[in-house]
Amino acid sequence: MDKKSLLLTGTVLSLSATAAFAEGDIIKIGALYPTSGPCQLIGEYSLLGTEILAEEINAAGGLNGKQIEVIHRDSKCDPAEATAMARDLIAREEVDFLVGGVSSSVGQAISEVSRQEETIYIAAIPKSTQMTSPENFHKFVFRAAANTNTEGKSAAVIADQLEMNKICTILMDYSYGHSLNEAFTAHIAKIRPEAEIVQQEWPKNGTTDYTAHITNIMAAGCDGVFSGVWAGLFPAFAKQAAPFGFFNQVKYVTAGEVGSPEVAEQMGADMPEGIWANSYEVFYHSAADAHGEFTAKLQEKLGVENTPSWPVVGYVAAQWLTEAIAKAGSSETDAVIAALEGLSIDTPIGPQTMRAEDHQANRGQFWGKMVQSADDSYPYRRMEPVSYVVADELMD
Amino acid sequence: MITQRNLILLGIVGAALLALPLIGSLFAIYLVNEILIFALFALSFNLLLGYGGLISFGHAAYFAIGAYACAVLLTTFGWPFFLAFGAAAVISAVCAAVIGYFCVKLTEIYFSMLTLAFAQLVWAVAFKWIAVTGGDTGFIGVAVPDWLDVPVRFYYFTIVVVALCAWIMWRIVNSAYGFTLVATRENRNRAEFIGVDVKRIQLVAFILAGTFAGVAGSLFTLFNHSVFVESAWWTQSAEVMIMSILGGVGTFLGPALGAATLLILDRFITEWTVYWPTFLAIILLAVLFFFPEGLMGFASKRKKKGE
Amino acid sequence: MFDNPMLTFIQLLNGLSLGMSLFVIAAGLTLILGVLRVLNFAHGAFYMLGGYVCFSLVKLLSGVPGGFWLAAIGSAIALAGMAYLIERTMLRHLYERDHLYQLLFTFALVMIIGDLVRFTWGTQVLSVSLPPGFKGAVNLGIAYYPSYRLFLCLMGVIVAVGMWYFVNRTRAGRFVRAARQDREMLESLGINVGRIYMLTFVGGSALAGFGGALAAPAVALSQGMDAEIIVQCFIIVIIGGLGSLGGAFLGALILGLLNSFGVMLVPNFEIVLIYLMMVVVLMIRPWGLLGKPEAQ
Amino acid sequence: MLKIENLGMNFSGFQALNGINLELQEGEKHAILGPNGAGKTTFFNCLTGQLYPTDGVTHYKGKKITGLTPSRIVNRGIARSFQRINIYPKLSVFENVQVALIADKKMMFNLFRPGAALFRDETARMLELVNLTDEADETAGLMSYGKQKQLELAIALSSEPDLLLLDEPTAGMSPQETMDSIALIGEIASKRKLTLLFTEHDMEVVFAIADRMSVLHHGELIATGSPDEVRNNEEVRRIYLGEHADDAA
Amino acid sequence: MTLLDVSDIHTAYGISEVLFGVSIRVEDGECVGLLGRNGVGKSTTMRSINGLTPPHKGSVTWRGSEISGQPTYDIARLGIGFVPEDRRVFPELTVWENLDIARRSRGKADEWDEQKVYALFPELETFKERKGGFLSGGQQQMLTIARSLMGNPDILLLDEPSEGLAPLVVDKLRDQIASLKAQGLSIVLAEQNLNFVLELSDRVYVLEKGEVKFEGTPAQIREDPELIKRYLTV
Repeated sequence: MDKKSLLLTGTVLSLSATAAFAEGDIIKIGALYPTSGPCQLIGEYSLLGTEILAEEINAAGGLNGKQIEVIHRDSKCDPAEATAMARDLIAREEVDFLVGGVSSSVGQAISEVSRQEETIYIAAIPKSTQMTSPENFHKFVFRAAANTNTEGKSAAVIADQLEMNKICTILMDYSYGHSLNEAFTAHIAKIRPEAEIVQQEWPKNGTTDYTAHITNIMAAGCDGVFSGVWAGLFPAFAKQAAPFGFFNQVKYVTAGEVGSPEVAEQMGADMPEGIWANSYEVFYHSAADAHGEFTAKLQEKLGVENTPSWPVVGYVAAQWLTEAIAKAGSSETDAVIAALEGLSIDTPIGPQTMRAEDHQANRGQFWGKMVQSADDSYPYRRMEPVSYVVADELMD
Repeated sequence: MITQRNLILLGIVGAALLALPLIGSLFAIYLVNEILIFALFALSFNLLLGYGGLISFGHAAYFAIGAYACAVLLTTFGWPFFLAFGAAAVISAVCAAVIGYFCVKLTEIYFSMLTLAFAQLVWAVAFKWIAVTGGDTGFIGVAVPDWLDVPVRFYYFTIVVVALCAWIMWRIVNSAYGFTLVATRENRNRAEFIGVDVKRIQLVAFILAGTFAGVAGSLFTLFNHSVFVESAWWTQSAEVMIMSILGGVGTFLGPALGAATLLILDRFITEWTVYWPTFLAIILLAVLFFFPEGLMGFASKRKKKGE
Repeated sequence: MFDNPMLTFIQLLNGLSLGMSLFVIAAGLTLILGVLRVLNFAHGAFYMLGGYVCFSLVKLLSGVPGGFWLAAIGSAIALAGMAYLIERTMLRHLYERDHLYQLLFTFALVMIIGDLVRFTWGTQVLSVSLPPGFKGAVNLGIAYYPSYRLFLCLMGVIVAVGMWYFVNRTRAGRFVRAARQDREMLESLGINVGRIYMLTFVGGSALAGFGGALAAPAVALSQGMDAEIIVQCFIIVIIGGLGSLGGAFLGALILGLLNSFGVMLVPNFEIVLIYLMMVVVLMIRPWGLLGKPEAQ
Repeated sequence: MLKIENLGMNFSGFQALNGINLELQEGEKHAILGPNGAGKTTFFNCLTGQLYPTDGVTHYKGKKITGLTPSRIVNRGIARSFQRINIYPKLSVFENVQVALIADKKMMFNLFRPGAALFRDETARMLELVNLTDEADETAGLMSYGKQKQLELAIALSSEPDLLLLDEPTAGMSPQETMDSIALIGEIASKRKLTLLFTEHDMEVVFAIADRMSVLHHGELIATGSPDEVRNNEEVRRIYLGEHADDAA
Repeated sequence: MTLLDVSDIHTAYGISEVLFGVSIRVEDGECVGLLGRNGVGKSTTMRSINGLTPPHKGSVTWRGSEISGQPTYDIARLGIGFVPEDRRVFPELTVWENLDIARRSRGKADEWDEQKVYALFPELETFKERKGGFLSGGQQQMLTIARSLMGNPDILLLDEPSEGLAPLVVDKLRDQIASLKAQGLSIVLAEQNLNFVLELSDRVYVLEKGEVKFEGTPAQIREDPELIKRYLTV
């Protein structure tokens, strides 16, 4: 898994594409993923997914007879930087479309540029509902990611299944956490009226010490915890909580892709047994069909058995674009928007539809209980069983 | 000092800026526009650092205050454009006056640390006051008036505002006040003994710097149609300091050159390596060890040698 | 809120252990600041590097008894070595220069070390497991408390006492104190102050590395952990008093306790609280709680 | 004009000044004598607001000035020079004086009047007064010691004081420079009707300028009076003048 | 061989030149006085010798080998002790600690230690646990001299030791310096206090504006009131 060569491949790919085709024969997609800064890892893998898609299409003769070129800029996980880079892609590279974004603020920032520049933007990862809320929504922005609404409600569904009655929440004190909270509390009240939220903890941005929150939760006497301490933060949280006997005392349901295989692999024995977590993708889900093919390709590309979850996110985000362009038979912005609205596609993780009214894909997530795998080739915790929580019923 | 040669140079740069849209590159317009905004920010910072000898670690606060004030007045309250734009500068000035009142009581590192503390406080307020600022997702969709919402127009608007501000700052640093400010930097003690109230002189510098930073912040808001809380974080203050030192704090326009250099580097280095911080660091080290007076100082020295 | 004594007690321990682990790092920062007068923005980067080096050493030493402890010491040594190189090749040429240039230099270090970490260890969040024997909790009579956190408390106290002893009771410590007061005079007595500066920088950086290694099992290793810690360390050093070891100890305790009781009592304002405290301390006692005003 | 009552300064246990009482009449030229370390500079610093005395009050023209900041005290009409050169070393000689005039004329908060154009004539006249006309464009810090001292005097005079405090005005000067300097100070003082309070080592200078003098020893004023009175004071002879004057001169 | 030979040194602080070709020489066991007013370059001469402000031109040789340009601590280790003006004890260190950090053996037969230093300056022993900053001026002066002695120097550069001291204290100090000289220590004594210098020195240099204006014996100076008036005028 050599990241340098990974990035290099991307560059070479775009270079060769540029060389071989004249300007008019190329569809340019601007990719904005952080390849430095705090969310670099997610960005790198997502970019890889986008590039795999472009490679596939180009190898198969292109799209509407044109080659695809993916031009990447580092958004650095910083909204002002993302704004500048999005503009840079549009003004200098003359890209026709934008994909990418990780954090909600970066998503918002790119969405704002796409509105000004009238360029389609597919948000790959940003989840906060604010981006597609009525006051911010515009016709050029589409979201491939599951939003906090779906994610929070899915968690409520799991909490209901686990019969959690006295619930504590621990959610990060910024928009992602607040949006999750709204969705979760509303939905749990609806589906499980007897449940009660007894304590809410809001760790602040940038904190690395959660013990004060852990202590508060344990003193509150809840039987279940809903958490938004996402994958990048979870290892620290888990290591601090485990010695308190935290995970033995409460049932723990967490959003934020804590269930993704790379997190489990990296944490090894530090991944608590029996928590419920989600992920966009788990390679062990199935070996059949498109999913199996994609996993195999990724295994080959990265030279690892256990493939990460993020490439598929970048792949699918770009897939919306390419399929819409194919359907529209054109890369004209209005035509592609029309094609995207209501579009259904088959992704490596199953069929999905882009809702016309709010440009939100009905993206669900994999949820499961993290347990020690019996499989010797994968000596980490994994979801057993894996269930795909479909989004349709949970979407507003 | 204005020499004829500098005037000619300035004229050429000015003409080039005005003529830039003729080449028809939207990219160039965006890039130069952003450079102009940060040049103004860096120039305002240099009022403190270069002329007043005051090392502020929290100059981003006033940039952010101006940015938020402009966004909120324009969008949430729907004020007329020029009123909102002007009021944003006034609000930055008032905040700088209040914060500066406490900061100038301290000297040297304590001054720096108090400016940092206040700036972080501003950040924390912006982060938590979601109803007004939008918190971490930022203030999105600023109501930029239609007549201004065209890249080329906004570009010219920026040129006018930045040129005007720069001209005012130039007048200020060469004014009686500017002379006195330099005197307090050179020898605070002596300045007191010619009857100068050093703290008040420094407070005025703080307010002026804060005001122009606020104008830069407002422009940035209009440019992006959005404000982000990162603008108030201490790294933004560090960045403007790096710009100034890179360009040279000993000259009036040095920091502007530093801003241009940093932004151009940012756009082009990030394209071919993910290790851009190292390249930036190497450039900083080169300035540090080989051209301590910054790029501008380096350039003017070369010129002198050549003559 | 104090109606639950056990909760209060555990929050107290939380605050203490957080404060003590911060102290180990801040102590190095304040030592360097006091002697070299260099505000080292890269101290947080050294801390981060210490954590990552510890991660690699733990992997390398897996199976060796006491592997983690060797790794922690190894991190301190590695950071000391790096600090030595930095000081000898670059930093020492900057002592006579304006503070601004020293600041710029440490900014540059922050960037380079960040890239070094990224290049060497990649970008995934890395995790060092709690060392054997410290995975559980200890029964304190009224409550169980994680043993590693207790160990951090102890370690903070050991470092504090050790440094106090070194600075106040050893000849080398006397040199350090003298160098802080009058560099020229010490030179004139035949003491190579440049070497004392170097050793102080090396020692302070080793503490940062050690602090990073100790923190590794308690937090996760990630890019950006340097920026978080450096702001906290600055706050500690400022409220305690620049260059004051006792001040750093007090400052670290205050920050730790403010964190845990802030979360408990005023959860909504906790983020504002530490900056507010920094402002208040600087306005009332700019030289810090235990610092001394600089002579005129 | 200046009335000092029971002035005392204690530096954490060290009594630098103790119970100093002194009155200056308008136009008086008063010398403060005393060996190095007797507290002369501390005395000046207490008068000009740089130090806040731990005891006592000072009235200037009937108004209390103790506790005011240096800049306020200067504005009341008290200027001083320093023993160690205290100028703006990187500015030109001309600018050094110009800034002082800007401050004196209360133009320091004027943001738009170009500083370089202000008070050019006054500055030139001031430089002429201290014989620095030829050096106007030199960088102040690069001039000789004596010239820097002259500049120091020009800066102090620029605030148009009524009372001028000079801390060792001729220290380090050559005899010729010293004589010139004395002549200059005397001339300026009488032309501008200055009241003068100065410290000095050089007895010749003291006797050339002073109408009255005081001797400071270990932070206490042990004698005040006309030069002859002080010269003949037993205690003074013993501890100060005697030691040097008898043996050396 | 000449112990210390300063030859035609030029020294500047930054851009302002202070010494314009000063030459002085000290033989083994000699006490040499430097006289002159404030600011004529006495202190700078000393700082040039011990490397704190190295000369940019000229040479300083110690027992025949060039030392200018060497770091201060190396020069100090050669046996050149420096007692600066304003005393500069380490205020936060106790008397004992002040002495301890200066302790350096130079392999001599009869070396200084704390006891010997206390014997010379009995007051210091009384206050050995007191912080340097809390001593009186005279005590601080003794401490700085004592501190230099702990390094077992061959020469002492004494800068204005009598400054600001009470006459009685000055007398005592004079005796103590005389006794050091009697023990064979070479001394360079910079002073404004004429008598103090003339009584102790074997030879005297008079400095004026960064140049040596006169070199001779104390007797020559005493007999030349014109010289005194011109350069010293106390």
